[in-house]
Amino acid sequence: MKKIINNPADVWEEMLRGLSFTHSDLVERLGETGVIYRKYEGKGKVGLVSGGGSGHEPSHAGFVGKGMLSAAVCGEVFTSPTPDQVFEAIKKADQGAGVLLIIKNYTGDVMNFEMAMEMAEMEDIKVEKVIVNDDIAVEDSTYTAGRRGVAGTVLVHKILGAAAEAGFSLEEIKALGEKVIDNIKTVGVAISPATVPAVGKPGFELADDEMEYGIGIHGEPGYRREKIKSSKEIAEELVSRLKEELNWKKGDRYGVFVNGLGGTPLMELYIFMNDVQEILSKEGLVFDYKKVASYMTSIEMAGLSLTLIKLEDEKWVEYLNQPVETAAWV
Amino acid sequence: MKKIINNPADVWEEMLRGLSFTHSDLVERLGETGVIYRKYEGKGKVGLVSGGGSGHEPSHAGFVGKGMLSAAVCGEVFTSPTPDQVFEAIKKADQGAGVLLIIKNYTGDVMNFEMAMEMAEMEDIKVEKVIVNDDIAVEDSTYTAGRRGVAGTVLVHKILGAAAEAGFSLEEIKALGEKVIDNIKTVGVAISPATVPAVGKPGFELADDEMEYGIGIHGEPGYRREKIKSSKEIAEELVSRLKEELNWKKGDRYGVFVNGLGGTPLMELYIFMNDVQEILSKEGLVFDYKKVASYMTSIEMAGLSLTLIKLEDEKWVEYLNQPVETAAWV
Amino acid sequence: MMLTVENTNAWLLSFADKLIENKEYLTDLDTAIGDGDHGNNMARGAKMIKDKLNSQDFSSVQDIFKAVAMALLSSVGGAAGPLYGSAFMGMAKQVATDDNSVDAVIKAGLESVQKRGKAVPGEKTMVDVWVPAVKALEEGKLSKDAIWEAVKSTKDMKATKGRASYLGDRSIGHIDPGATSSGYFFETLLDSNILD
Amino acid sequence: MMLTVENTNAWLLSFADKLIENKEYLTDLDTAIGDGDHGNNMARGAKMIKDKLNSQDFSSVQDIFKAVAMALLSSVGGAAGPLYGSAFMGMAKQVATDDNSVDAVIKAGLESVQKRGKAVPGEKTMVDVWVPAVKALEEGKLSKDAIWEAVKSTKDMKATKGRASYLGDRSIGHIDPGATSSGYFFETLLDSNILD
Ligand SMILES: Nc1ncnc2c1ncn2[C@@H]1O[C@H](COP(=O)(O)OP(=O)(O)O)[C@@H](O)[C@H]1O
Ligand SMILES: Nc1ncnc2c1ncn2[C@@H]1O[C@H](COP(=O)(O)OP(=O)(O)O)[C@@H](O)[C@H]1O
Ligand SMILES: [Mg+2]
Ligand SMILES: [Mg+2]
Ligand SMILES: [Mg+2]
Ligand SMILES: [Mg+2]
Repeated sequence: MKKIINNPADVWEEMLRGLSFTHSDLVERLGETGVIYRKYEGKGKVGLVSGGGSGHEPSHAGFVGKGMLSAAVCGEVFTSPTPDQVFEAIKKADQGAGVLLIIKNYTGDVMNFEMAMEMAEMEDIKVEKVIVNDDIAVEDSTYTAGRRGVAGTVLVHKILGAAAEAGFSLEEIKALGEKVIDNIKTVGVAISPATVPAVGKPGFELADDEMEYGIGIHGEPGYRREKIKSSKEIAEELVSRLKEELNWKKGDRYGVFVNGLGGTPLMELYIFMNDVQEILSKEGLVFDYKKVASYMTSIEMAGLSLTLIKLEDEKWVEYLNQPVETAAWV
Repeated sequence: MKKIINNPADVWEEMLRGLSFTHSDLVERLGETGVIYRKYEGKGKVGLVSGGGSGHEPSHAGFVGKGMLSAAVCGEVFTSPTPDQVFEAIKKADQGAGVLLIIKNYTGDVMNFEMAMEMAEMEDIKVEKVIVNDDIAVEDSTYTAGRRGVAGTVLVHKILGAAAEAGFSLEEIKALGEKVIDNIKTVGVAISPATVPAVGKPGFELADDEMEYGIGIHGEPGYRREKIKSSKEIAEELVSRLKEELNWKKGDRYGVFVNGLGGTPLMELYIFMNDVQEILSKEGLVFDYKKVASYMTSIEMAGLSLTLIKLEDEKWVEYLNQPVETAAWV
Repeated sequence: MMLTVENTNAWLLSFADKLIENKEYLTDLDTAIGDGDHGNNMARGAKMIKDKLNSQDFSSVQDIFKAVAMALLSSVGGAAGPLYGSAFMGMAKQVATDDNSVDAVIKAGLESVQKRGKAVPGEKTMVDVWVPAVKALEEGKLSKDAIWEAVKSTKDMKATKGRASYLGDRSIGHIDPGATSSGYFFETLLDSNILD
Repeated sequence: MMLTVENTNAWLLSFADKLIENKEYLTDLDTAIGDGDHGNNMARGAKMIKDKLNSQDFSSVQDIFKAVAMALLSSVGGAAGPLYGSAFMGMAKQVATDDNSVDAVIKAGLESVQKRGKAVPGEKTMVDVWVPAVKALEEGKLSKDAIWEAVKSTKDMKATKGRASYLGDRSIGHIDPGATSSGYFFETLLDSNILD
């Protein structure tokens, strides 16, 4: 394990300190917890709380601020945060109009956030949730924990963040969230693994010439491992998977988001975006929104994911483009 | 070499296509060149042109836009762009008030940009230059090509970009640039190398437990290679080097910028920032500006650099904080 | 078969020690079919259990269970945190009722686990240890062999709950980490002589 | 010792071929003490030279030199681009004067390289090949041995100009890439029989 860290056991604490020091103009850390909340929350608006294990930086704390999240709960690396901390975040986020939890679909996240909801309800805070499950690499069946929440989550933060800022009610935001989530699909590929500092060795292994399609952002297994392919071939594979899900037709309006997994340089992400754009242009899709960024990472994993959002409503484009004040969203 | 690319010879072209597709709301690519320019340049303001070899993304094209650069010239990977392309960028950037070139101090960059200046002068365009040489890893003597320009360059873009937007004259911006550059010092460390796609093998080699202090952003050698140290120890080394240069005293106002080299996740950058902040707080410095981002990368190199800027003028803080419309600056 | 402040305390302290001792083994199991954090998660929880139990005198078994539940809930995270947390919550409630025998209490823990996690036997989770263990308890024949056989039985199962379910058939052939940490729960219960 | 459209054309085409053939070697040399792009830079320039020379008929040596200068300036980049570009610019100017002997023309090229790059002999650059080569030309005794000896002489030098200067003493022991590509420049000049 080659990392610029101190004691692996201190990664979470030191990262939170560095993060809250760096972004002290925008956010604050709640005591010794993993809760990062907006310094200036809009009065009377619905609060948005998200979070999950750490190791996906800038998700989720990098998206806390005006126009996006009210608070993020940062668990230990790759470990869902605990209910008491989620509950603290809910209390911070609540401005009287209620709080929506944006949960990535992992057993642990769902259970911890749900327990926090129960705690909040006992204190008469209105709380609702949406569960993001954009990762089509996983079969959506009763034989799995369901599809995972991955990079598409950030688009949910962005769209719902703009809606919350615009004064939507809790019910409206939840309904919007569910509709948006239905229209977001993601699939990824990894060419090298990540190492959880406290574990000290990579979460999986890939030979020098291997890659894996459909990998999860905690290194969960994907759907196929093969010899590394060209960017164009990878783009064709991922697009064809997404097409099976989204069944687009010519002229459909889409947003495209190429997300880096942490160790992949922008150079590769742009090259991949170019291939995706060529393929999708041939399909006759119209691009109303485009994004290349490493927003939902897996520590230093090399690889990327491709997210498509079907822009059912042109308002969504407006929400995606709305300026925000956060540490990470550009 | 494990990368998500197609033919290595096409990296430059495909990256530029992906980049200009992705950011078509902000910038445009000039024909088949490596020139990326602002779609909406402010009339009558001084133009700012920077650039250099590619492989440092988001530098420099990611900083083109309102409040920062007028145009960036992207050379082949790690290769200065050619004078004719720099000249094209100058012509695009010129709005009648002249153009300032922000050049990183490398023999090739300086010569190519200077030849472009000569071309522009022949066409009666007012052009001036500043040369950024913030990398203190190199001895500043007649026995070297002088200190290299590295991550501090982005702060120069930001400050001068705000000044240009505020209507400064060419002479004023050049003078400000020189003053700012005098107050910016950077030093870096690498824990793993980058591979230029067309070369196919790493630019240098580091053992599994080795790191190198003072590495350049093209893999140029640093000043010391040793067994990998903790983040805290690395921070102590880099800060002590910077202190020799900056000779600060208690109460001095500083900006701190921790820059990732491409393959290093935010997790490590924040941990490192926490260590830097602890050391510098003990030194009694006041932090008026803080930034953690991978802005001046070296393809997928793992490592980071630490930039300190002595904030001689409180205006500079204002300029650093001024909102901009670019692909990469947050 | 009586839970007392003393024996409960001793039991849970040795459960915590077992978790800390076997941190790396649990990590390895979770690396194979999960995300590699179960060892650290449970060790963090175990440290918290020890801190709480060692720093305070408890006047009832219920208070111990409550304290342990809160310790786990507020420190473990992941899937295991809410599941073990819920188990101890359920046990805390049950132990305050008339039916406070060990088997009734543990059974209440299992019910809470299942209510929270919705898993049934055969899905390759901790439930595959709890269900046969509760049954053996009720029949008065809980043994180490029985416990570890239940743990090992998860090896041939295909996971359909939790993170390991993403592996589908590839989850077969690996022992479940949560089942293993539950093995320590029951093993230390046996060792604590509570059942004698 | 006369430059004609024909022999100049042939010379520079074979210079370009040599650069393309030795792309990897130049890359390796530049990886050792630079940033590894000299091979690709010069090969890109060489392709451009070939494209220009093959697609057009030139009526004067000056036009050839100008075309090659522009080809290199607009395609090579790095340090080598402006240096070789300036060299050919200087040569183009000189060849149109009365003193258009090969040695005077090449000497003008060297002067432009030094004006642009400010390097003097001993700094481990292409200048360390050009200076002795020009001298040998003037004395009528340029030979392959002399050229490659000059190239090799850069091995023991410490770089004080260009990217290799960052290495300080560690640059010693490696042949300079730009000196090597300049070696091809002079070698193909010899082979072209221009000097006969
Ligand atoms: N729905 C569930 N019901 C019961 N146990 C479960 C369930 N989901 C997961 N588990 C248990 O949790 C264990 C994983 O715990 P842990 O690694 O701490 O959480 P995570 O999977 O979030 O990383 C699994 O080995 C399994 O025994
Ligand atoms: N100031 C200079 N004068 C003459 N030649 C130089 C100078 N600086 C560099 N060179 C030559 O340029 C060569 C490197 O060229 P190249 O690799 O294409 O450029 P870069 O160093 O920008 O990557 C060196 O080997 C050296 O011979
Ligand atoms: Mg986990
Ligand atoms: Mg170069
Ligand atoms: Mg786990
Ligand atoms: Mg070079």
